[in-house]
Amino acid sequence: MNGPQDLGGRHGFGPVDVASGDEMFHAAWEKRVLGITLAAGALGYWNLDASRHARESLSPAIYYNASYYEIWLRALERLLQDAGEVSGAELAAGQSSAPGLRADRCLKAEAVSAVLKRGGPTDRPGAASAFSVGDRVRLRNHQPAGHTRLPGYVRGCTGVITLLHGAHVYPDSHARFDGEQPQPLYTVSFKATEVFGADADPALTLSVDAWEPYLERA
Amino acid sequence: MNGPQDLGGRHGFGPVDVASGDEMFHAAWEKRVLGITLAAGALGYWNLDASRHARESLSPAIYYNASYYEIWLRALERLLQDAGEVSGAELAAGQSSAPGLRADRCLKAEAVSAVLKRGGPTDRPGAASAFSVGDRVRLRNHQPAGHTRLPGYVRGCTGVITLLHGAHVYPDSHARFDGEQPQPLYTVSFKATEVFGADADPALTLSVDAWEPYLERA
Amino acid sequence: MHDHDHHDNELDEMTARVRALETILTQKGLIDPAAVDAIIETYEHKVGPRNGAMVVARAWSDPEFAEWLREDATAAIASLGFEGRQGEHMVAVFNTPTQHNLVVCTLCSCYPWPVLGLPPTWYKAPPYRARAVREPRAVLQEFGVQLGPQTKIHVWDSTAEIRYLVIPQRPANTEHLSEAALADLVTRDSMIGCGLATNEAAA
Amino acid sequence: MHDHDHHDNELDEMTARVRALETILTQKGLIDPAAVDAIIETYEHKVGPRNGAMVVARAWSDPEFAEWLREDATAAIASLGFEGRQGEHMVAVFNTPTQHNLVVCTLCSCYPWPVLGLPPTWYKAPPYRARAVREPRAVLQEFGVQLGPQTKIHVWDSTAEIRYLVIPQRPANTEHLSEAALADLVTRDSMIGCGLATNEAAA
Repeated sequence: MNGPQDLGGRHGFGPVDVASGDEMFHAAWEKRVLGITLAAGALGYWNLDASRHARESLSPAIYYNASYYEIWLRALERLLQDAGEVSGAELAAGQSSAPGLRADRCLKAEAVSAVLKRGGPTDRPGAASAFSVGDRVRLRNHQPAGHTRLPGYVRGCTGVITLLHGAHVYPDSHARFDGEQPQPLYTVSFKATEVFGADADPALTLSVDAWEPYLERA
Repeated sequence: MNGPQDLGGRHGFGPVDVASGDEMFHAAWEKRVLGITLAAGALGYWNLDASRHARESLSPAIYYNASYYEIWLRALERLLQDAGEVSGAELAAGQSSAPGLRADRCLKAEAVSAVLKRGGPTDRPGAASAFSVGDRVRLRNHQPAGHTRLPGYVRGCTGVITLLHGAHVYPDSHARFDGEQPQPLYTVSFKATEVFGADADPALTLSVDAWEPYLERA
Repeated sequence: MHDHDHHDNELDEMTARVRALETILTQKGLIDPAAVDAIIETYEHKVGPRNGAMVVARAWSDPEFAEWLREDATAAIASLGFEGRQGEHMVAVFNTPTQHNLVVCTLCSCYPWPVLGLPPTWYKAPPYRARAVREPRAVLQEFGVQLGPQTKIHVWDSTAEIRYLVIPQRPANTEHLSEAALADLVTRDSMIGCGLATNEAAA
Repeated sequence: MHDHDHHDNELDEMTARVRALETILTQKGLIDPAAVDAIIETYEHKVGPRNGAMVVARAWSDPEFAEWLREDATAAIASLGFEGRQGEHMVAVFNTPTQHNLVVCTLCSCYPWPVLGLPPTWYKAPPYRARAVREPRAVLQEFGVQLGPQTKIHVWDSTAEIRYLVIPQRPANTEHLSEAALADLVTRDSMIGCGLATNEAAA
């Protein structure tokens, strides 16, 4: 979606807050959001792509005023409500009024280390890659209202395949719970002048990772 | 600029507030902002393009949380400070601490009617139009950090010239106080499928008004 | 009026902030509060969509005027006394049974003030500006307007100083109506393209 | 830590809101607060850029390891014990005297957790995400890094589950240093590409 998350190349956000240095959290509650979000993921109601879509679906007015963990929190509240595990009334009251449905899947402290170490690989058996390193491709004018990982700033741009990654879970379908539908994944490199116009830095190149449905031969 | 004002085709803003009907103002202070903004324009410190640039230069976090007249107010405060007519200290105190520099240009009540009736035409003598009705043109990948009236959603798209308007003040230069530099102005029409991709409404066309420097022959 | 997401104390803050600026500028002699009043009075009570409705009714009644409107809308509209700020360069676009027109300003709030007055709040807010160009049929449905899928739509994004006025189709069975009575059928929304002129429209 | 634009009462609101959610989920048996503690503990104290620095120092010291890192970064890095969430598919990109690399996630906050820990707040905020792809030289200057205009830059936008680790250039006059001492020269920022490894870097 052409949502608030699609930030590449946008103007008007001011300088990078370099002075914040190594800061990872603005406040103690942000740490809890990190932990609760990862723990709740173990319940199995959503996947990484669906959670990203919940975050980018926040209104721009909220998204741009929230710290990153506030975005996570609001999306988590939404996902838990969509799952039927938490009601708006419970959130307002700060108290549970019904037992959990998937308490059997609760992530226990002793399992944390193994779960984090395992992670969630997204490579899958799938179709052979149609493109090869060195092929010229154009990124399609792909603008779904739903989730996509094709950023707006490279749509319509022509680049070169520089890496093949095999087939990976396709976020556009996965985020809407329509299956993993693995698709070949590539790194596609561009000249900045192709992406941002003739005034761009001539010594700059950049790349995105893009699934085959995003691409057409140029 | 790829700023918060560049809204065409963006997702995530929700439904149109149709129920607001004929409402023009959310509150009485918004009426005063309308009047003060138009009156202060008569001081001659800025032009319409510069005032638009002041509005779109507000951070997205502010822009998307403000009503339209709050955007006008914040931009007006900025423009008056840049003009040296008002200081931040005066705004904080709510009291003037120095006389106005251009009080001689103050718009008087008796002049309002004539000033509004005159308006501010932007057509100018200028170069002949290089394109004709029916010509196919592509909108350039023109992404200045400063003001432009080329909306992001049609950049790179190919359309057809449908109207010629003669030469008009060029907003890109005018907004940075670099002169009117009149340029031929056109209406350029597109199929929605060219602009928004194959999934777009096949019975939809749209147009933007675009100055010649935004265009190249397709 | 309603206050959207603004709490009352925010409105009070804004009222104070605007009052501060007006006070400062008045003290400096840079604005005349009576001029501010006159501007507000102009657009609250004198200039509004009734002007545009008179243009449309004249176009429906007078083929020669309609032709003039097509050829030089600025002059034709000025002949009725409507001209000036935010209407310096007018273009009239005519709906037909197969072609509907809709006007938006995706980049700010451009709107033909001399014929329609000030834009309504929804016209300036992000949802309309974002969606009108991409999914006008869905937007029209929110306005209660259902166009057949075969009706073509053209959306005019007002990115320069050209201002667009939609001339809606004349409703059926209005042959007997006077120009003034016809004007009563022309809503503001129908001249933006978010509505249709109908026989049932209130004055 | 600082609170940016958040007032204290907003922070308190957020604290209350998070506590409410954690309470509800705990009451329902859906989360184990001790697991939440363990997750926080992991990324606050156990997993961090020291891991990545060991990878870089090994690559500087051992050409065979460097080659492995180029060919299969996921396996090479896992051989040092760093693997798992947000590092499932690693690619190492090597700076050279003529080519600098910079990593960003314009769409969210993708970052190689097993080697760098959690991203710093600036990495996830709009200014870095918006500007890194368009004007990395200006961004690098804000970080105090001045690259010659002839030094090429490549920016890697992490739009899939591939995670990128920048291998900075080995500083001059470090031939005598042990692998552990070399690791002390490798800052987190140098592995994102917002910094350089230098002889003066503090451990």
